[in-house]
Amino acid sequence: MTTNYKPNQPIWCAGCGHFGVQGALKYALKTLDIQPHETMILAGIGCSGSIQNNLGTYGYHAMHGRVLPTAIGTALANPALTVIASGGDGDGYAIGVGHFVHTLKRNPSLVYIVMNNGTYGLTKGQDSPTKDAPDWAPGEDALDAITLGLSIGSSTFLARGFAGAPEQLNELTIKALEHARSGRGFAFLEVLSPCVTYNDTYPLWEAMVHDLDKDADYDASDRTLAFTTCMKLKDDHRIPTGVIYQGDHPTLEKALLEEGARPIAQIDSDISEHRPKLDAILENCRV
Amino acid sequence: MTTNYKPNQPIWCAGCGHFGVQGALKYALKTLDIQPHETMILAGIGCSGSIQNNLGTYGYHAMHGRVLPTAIGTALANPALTVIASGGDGDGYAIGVGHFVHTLKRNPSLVYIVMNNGTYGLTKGQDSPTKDAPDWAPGEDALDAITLGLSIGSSTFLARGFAGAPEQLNELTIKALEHARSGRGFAFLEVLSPCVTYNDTYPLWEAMVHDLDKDADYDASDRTLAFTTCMKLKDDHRIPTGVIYQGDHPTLEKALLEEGARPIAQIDSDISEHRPKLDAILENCRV
Amino acid sequence: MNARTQDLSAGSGSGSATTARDDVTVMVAGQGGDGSLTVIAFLSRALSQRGLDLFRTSNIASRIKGGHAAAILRGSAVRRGCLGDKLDILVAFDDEAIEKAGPSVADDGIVIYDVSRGPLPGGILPPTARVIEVPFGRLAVRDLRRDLFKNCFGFGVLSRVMGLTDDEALDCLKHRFRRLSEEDLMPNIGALKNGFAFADDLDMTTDHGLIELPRLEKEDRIMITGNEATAFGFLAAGGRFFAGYPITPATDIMDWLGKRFPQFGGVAMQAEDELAAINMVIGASLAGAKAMTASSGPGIALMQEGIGHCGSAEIPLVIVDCQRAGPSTGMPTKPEQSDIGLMTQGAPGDFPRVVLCPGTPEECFEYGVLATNLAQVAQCPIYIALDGLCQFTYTVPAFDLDSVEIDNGKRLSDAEISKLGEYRRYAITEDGISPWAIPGQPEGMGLMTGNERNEWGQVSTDPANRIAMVDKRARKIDSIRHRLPGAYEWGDEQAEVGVVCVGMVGDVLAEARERLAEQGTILICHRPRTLWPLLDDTVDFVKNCDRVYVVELNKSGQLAQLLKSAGAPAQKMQSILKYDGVPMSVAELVAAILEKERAR
Amino acid sequence: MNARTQDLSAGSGSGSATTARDDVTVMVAGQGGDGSLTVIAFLSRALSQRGLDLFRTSNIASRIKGGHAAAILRGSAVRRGCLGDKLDILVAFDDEAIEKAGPSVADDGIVIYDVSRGPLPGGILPPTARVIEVPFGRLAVRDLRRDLFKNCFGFGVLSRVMGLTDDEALDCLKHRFRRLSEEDLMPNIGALKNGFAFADDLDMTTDHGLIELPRLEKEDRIMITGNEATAFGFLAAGGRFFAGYPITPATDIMDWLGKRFPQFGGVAMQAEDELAAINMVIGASLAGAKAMTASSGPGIALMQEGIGHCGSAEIPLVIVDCQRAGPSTGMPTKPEQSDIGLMTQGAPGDFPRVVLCPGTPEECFEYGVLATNLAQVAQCPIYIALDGLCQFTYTVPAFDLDSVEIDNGKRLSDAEISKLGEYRRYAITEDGISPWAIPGQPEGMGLMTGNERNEWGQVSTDPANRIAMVDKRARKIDSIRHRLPGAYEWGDEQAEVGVVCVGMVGDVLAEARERLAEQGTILICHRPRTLWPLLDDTVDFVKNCDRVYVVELNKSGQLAQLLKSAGAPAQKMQSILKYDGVPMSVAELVAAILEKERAR
Ligand SMILES: Cc1ncc(C[n+]2csc(CCOP(=O)(O)OP(=O)(O)O)c2C)c(N)n1
Ligand SMILES: Cc1ncc(C[n+]2csc(CCOP(=O)(O)OP(=O)(O)O)c2C)c(N)n1
Ligand code: SF4
Ligand code: SF4
Ligand SMILES: [Mg+2]
Ligand SMILES: [Mg+2]
Repeated sequence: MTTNYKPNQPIWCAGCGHFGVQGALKYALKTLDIQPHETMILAGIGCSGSIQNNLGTYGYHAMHGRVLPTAIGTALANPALTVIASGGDGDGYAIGVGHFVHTLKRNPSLVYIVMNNGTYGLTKGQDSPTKDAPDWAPGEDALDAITLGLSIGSSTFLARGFAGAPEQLNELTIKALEHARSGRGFAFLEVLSPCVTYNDTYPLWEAMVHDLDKDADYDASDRTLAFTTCMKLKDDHRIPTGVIYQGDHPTLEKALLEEGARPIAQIDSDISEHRPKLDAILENCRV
Repeated sequence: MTTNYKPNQPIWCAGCGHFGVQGALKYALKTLDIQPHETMILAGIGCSGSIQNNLGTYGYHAMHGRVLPTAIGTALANPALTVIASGGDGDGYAIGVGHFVHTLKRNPSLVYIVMNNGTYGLTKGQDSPTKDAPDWAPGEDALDAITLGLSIGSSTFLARGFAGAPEQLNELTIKALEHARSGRGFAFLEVLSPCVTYNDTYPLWEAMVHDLDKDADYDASDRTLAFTTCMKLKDDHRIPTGVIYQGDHPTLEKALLEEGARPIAQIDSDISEHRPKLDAILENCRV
Repeated sequence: MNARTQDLSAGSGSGSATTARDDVTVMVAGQGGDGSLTVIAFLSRALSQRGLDLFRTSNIASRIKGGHAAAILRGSAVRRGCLGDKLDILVAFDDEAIEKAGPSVADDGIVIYDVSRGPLPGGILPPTARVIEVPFGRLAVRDLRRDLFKNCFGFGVLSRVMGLTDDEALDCLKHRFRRLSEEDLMPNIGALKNGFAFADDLDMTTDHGLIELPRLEKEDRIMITGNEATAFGFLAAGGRFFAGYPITPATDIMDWLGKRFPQFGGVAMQAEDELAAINMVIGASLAGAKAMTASSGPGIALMQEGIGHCGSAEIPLVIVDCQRAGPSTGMPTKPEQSDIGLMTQGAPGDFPRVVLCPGTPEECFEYGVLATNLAQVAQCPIYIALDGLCQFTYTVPAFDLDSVEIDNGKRLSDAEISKLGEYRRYAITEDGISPWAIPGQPEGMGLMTGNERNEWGQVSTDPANRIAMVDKRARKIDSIRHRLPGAYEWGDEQAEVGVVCVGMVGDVLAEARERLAEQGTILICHRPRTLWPLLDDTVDFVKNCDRVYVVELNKSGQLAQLLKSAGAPAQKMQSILKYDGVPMSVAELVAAILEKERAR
Repeated sequence: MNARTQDLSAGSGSGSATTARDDVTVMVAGQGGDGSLTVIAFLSRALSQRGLDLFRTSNIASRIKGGHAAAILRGSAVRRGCLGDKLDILVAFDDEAIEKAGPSVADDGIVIYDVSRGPLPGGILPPTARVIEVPFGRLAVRDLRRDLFKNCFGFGVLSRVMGLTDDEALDCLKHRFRRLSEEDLMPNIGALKNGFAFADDLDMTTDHGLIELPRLEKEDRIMITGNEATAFGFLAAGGRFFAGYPITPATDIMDWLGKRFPQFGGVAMQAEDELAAINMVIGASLAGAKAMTASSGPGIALMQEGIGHCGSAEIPLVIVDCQRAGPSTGMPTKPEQSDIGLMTQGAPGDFPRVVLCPGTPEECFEYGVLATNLAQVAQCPIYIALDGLCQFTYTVPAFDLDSVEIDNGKRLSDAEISKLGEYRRYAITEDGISPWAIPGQPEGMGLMTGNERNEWGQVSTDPANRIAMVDKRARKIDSIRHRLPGAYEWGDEQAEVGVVCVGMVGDVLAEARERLAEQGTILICHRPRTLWPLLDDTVDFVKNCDRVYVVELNKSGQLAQLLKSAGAPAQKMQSILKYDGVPMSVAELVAAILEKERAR
């Protein structure tokens, strides 16, 4: 029996929302019985970007803002893995937002959890793109990643949870994992995860969240309804939570990988099977 | 009388949609009587990224994908200028899409014209993000920059034209310029501008465009309606054109610049007026 | 009172007698909220008022909040830009502080320990150190209802230990809290006085402290970090646009400018990433504003395309690199000098650039001004290379604002343009610099591009034009070479042994040289202040010495490589390297040089 | 027929007599659609069948479509990796071709000019050149209804000029059009035959061409570009993941792999930008796939953060830099060697990296394999530095696939992991290389990060750990040093004069050396094939020569700087630089060396 690293103790401030995200992830991995060695957690850089150290799985600390392309590379190299990308709102919506758009567009079957706290926790509290009327340009509206997700035609799973609502968050994390693991595509879960030190939004968000899962009239498979609902709630100063949209669209790995093929991550040292193909390439170069 | 560079002859293939964009821009600048020396055209890199050489204005060739932050810098440094950013769909929606999101969010008063041809013309025809079912991942949906724009709460002007409909394009270009020049914010104009060499979509787009400006029931000030309409048209394999959304939101320059102040681009060599303020800063450092 | 002084009148010889000191290093350490930084701030005021020169640094652990925080202050009669080898005084708010800092306490050091959270850990402090145990926390809560006041309480004890008068101590509080209301100030003063009383009980009266500090003539001084001084220089030179993205340890610059720009009409933007930041700066600069960005390793890497582009498109640009321990995210809070290769060689292709490398806050200010001017003059990227000095706080003579001269280079006025007859943005000139109009100026229309282009700015691949343009751009560096700061050189001109270093190592070397001289090892020291182009004085220095030690804070000897690539003879040079994230100490440097000398 | 041959039986001496040639440079030039590249492809087949070695390059102007396109082919009995000094034959489809290429025609050159679009421009060609005027276009339209067929027509004339048999010429068409139907092939053959007939009229029969080429033994050869050969090496070594973003001249690699990967199960991704590309590659690589990216200047600049990160996080990575003329966008279609500083010094901090620098397609293939292996073995970034050679086409001996050995380094099997007892991703080992498990392997869980970390991958700023980790990573380079390709050296070992160059300059130098030897200037030549770490053989080479010329395609002498920084004595070296975007010619290099020698 080979032993591995001892999962770290979280380094977060007491009360940080990120604890909630970690709790939900732990719960979901356990509930779905996903083995640590089959799980790859990738995280960006930020306070949020240390979650990958705490769960005993494979963990990778990506460059700031680049967790999604990295996760795509990993998922394509080994589609048997449960790939979970994670990070902060600075990481995902500021420096990383271009990759976010393109990942929604590509629809690879992996999970992406953004811990949204409206601030750059690790660098000591600068305003992030989800901060309304930020210091540096008081006119700016907060970025709403869910409506952004709705605007991308290939998006298939858009959900929002709240660190202050752990049961719902557990459920949403499970649903996100199921979506990705069943090969339906990119499961995006934003968690309202307050930074108690630099932007304590617990009471504010507590009052604003509106759980769409509890709304019987709501149909999460209707993209237009989803958009309209988000806009209406925004006007009412409410924040929608729950599974806001779920649908189907071809996935990246279906387009690029042959079903059932050996993952390219598992190097075959025996190249003899490829030799005839290499010979043919060489032949084609002869003059 | 000092003479300046002789505007270049376009280097585009005969029939390229970009001629249409240039024609409309020339027309609009003339119609609105905007002087060449007050006009700064910035362009990305691509076939599209040579338009700035052809109109006799100030012109700048930005790095690939970076035309928007550059244009923001220019606009803040000198709000008296008419700042026109432009570029291709590769430039704006692939490498540059993160800046696009944040520029929509910031709402600076400048114009952005994207020449969308579904391909990377200059690098010889690779599929771009607006190509449906691209070679490299046949499952992917084309990016729709207008719906993306609708999802950003601070967006104020979203329009689409077609190089094959020059009159409409003239009008839209004028409207975009007016929006930005009147200080209402970021005027985004996407032009369907076919690449006759690598992706000749003239007939396809000719058949698909649907001019919302001609639709009396359509209300471009209603963001939700705009989104719903775009989705419906998409389902019908139509592409909406016209002013798809126009609204109001605080602008970046209002947040950051003092109204009527001397532009920081105009360096004041006489620093004596600042001396007392500098002295005060020094004083504050004394121990 | 359950305090206990251990060895207070025993210890290393002199008993409780007062020791005269003109150089003292004090650390205050505890959890994040304990107020260590505040105590050090009080002390800074006191020592500065005594006319001592100060050097201050803080050590904030990676834990996000709480976690261990320490601040260290050195006060000395002679100006020192680094810490002493050992801690003369340690104020420890908890056992962790003892565990971490205990080994650094001097044999004759004094430790003031807050026993409120637990007993003093044994076996860590040097046995000869004096320990004063005080339950600051408990007493602050008991007497003043809030743990918070323990910093004032602690400072009361500390000021007595250091032989400060009560008035001096009080002045520190009042200065620090000058914006507090009388009401809010009172409990703090109460805590201070409780500290005095506690010290009285230990028989540490004002004229009977453990340490006696001198009173020196005080010149007009300020206290400032390298980051602040650099930003100040930029502002003074007319800098009006900054765009950046948060990153340790560069964020201070954005903050500093963000606070001060509004009254100057300037704009500090927090961009969505470093790519946006550099391009916003480019956009502002090509429109005519004096513009700067600042970042650290990962961010500077992302800016490389933009920096090379400015070199090509001839756009003025100031970039501050607050170097930290790499590679990659590395150790973000630890200093290093390991972006020398990146700054001097990064970005594709050949283009003119300058890398200035200050070693003191005065130089930071001066080069902040110079870089802003040079960028305008040479229309190319100018780096300012900072290291740990960006976060260290120093007392230095107040900057001379009268000495600031502004140079706008070949910026054309409207009148000048209309007299030109013909305006070409990239006109080929003897000095390589093209007169320049900004957008908005009538008759100044031109094209700017990072592609190779003709004089009008029109893209061209013509070979002859290419050669002319590359040569033109290269000539710019020759045209400004005489304005680039030469090395700072000191020590004995007759010395066989030369030492070269840059940035924050300079002050360490200064002190090491003195100590080595006392021991009979004579050095001549050389600190280049322009890294690119490396100036002849540095190459000549190496040539003229018998042997040269190149001291730097990185693994691969990047500075030594730079010297060699400029032609300094390799066989004369040996590297002394440190790359553990901890600034080099004087003792370490002395030992390293002696070891090399002995090994000959 | 309104054709006219001018000077056909006059000109430089030998009249219409057949000249024997074992080295010939032919250019075909015209507008984009004229088929110049096709004619050159026909000719490539013919000359290759004759056993000549080939070198081919094309010149596509910046105009987007149409615009001027030229292809040049050199065939020679001795292998040459560059063009001849002058054009022996020019086939010109329009006057622009004459204007552009005319000055390069040899004094005894032959020009075949299509008069269909206008008369031959005067005063450009050397007066002694022979001109054959043929209205290809007009005749093709008249006889075959399509202008398109003029390339076959032209080739008919050209093959007679070059003394090829009709069967040889026919074989070229058939080989090139082997995938065409008989029906589609016919008109092409018709056009060819019309060309023959036209030549007959000019009395150029098969055994009476103007040039006579040898028939040589033909070894097993392929025709390939540097880009293709590099991609092929990567594929053969088990490379299975590529992500990139279009950029000239690197896009070929993505295309080549994109076409061939599917049958190997590999994935070639077109990313949204270079940041995504490098991070996709990183993601695939850390998951276990052998992965590569390729780009050019601006893209390589954007990848710097990722490259440094791999150096820190110990992730295998192969990066191909297809260097082009910088700085910035520069001249995208023109070759240069000006990213040497960037590759060897770019990215913040110190980390292990390797820069391989091939000079031939065989080396491209070999280093494609080697880089893939070394990346696995050393778990760090490995660059392959290409220059113009990436787009040149060469005949070379067919690659020896049997020689390809795959090295997976310290990748652990499941069984090995379970025997470990304890798995630490960054275990400190003597050779600096940690055995490695990939995600998915039971009991192999570990943490990977670009922050400094302990052996388990847990973030740490402990100074002792830091030193151990930096040293560990640095040791990797020592562990693989013996596997890095040494320089390729040739010439006279007794020579006083040494010449150093890299990449595409190698073949130019080879030929220049021969010519100089004939004139009595004896050289020893040295082409380093590992730029980082620069190996001792190169430093020793400089030391052992009396004087050394460092020849490179950039302005600032980046290679010379690299040599100096590695310890090569500066005073022995002089630079010969070219940076106009045009490859150096043999004549230029000969002249430059002679000039330096004379100036002594
Ligand atoms: C390229 C780069 N730029 C900047 C940084 C500095 N940095 C570290 S974390 C961070 C942002 C953290 O904010 P967020 O992603 O919201 O995470 P949080 O700490 O709030 O959980 C930044 C800007 C970096 N590491 N790399
Ligand atoms: C950083 C960087 N990457 C890649 C390139 C190469 N490049 C030049 S133009 C271009 C894309 C052009 O496509 P688009 O923006 O759609 O413009 P179009 O030519 O279609 O008008 C690319 C990828 C570059 N110049 N810089
Ligand atoms: S600083 Fe904020 S985000 Fe970071 S750990 Fe503390 S509470 Fe959480
Ligand atoms: S290649 Fe396409 S985009 Fe470029 S100029 Fe030609 S038609 Fe236009
Ligand atoms: Mg955050
Ligand atoms: Mg395009």
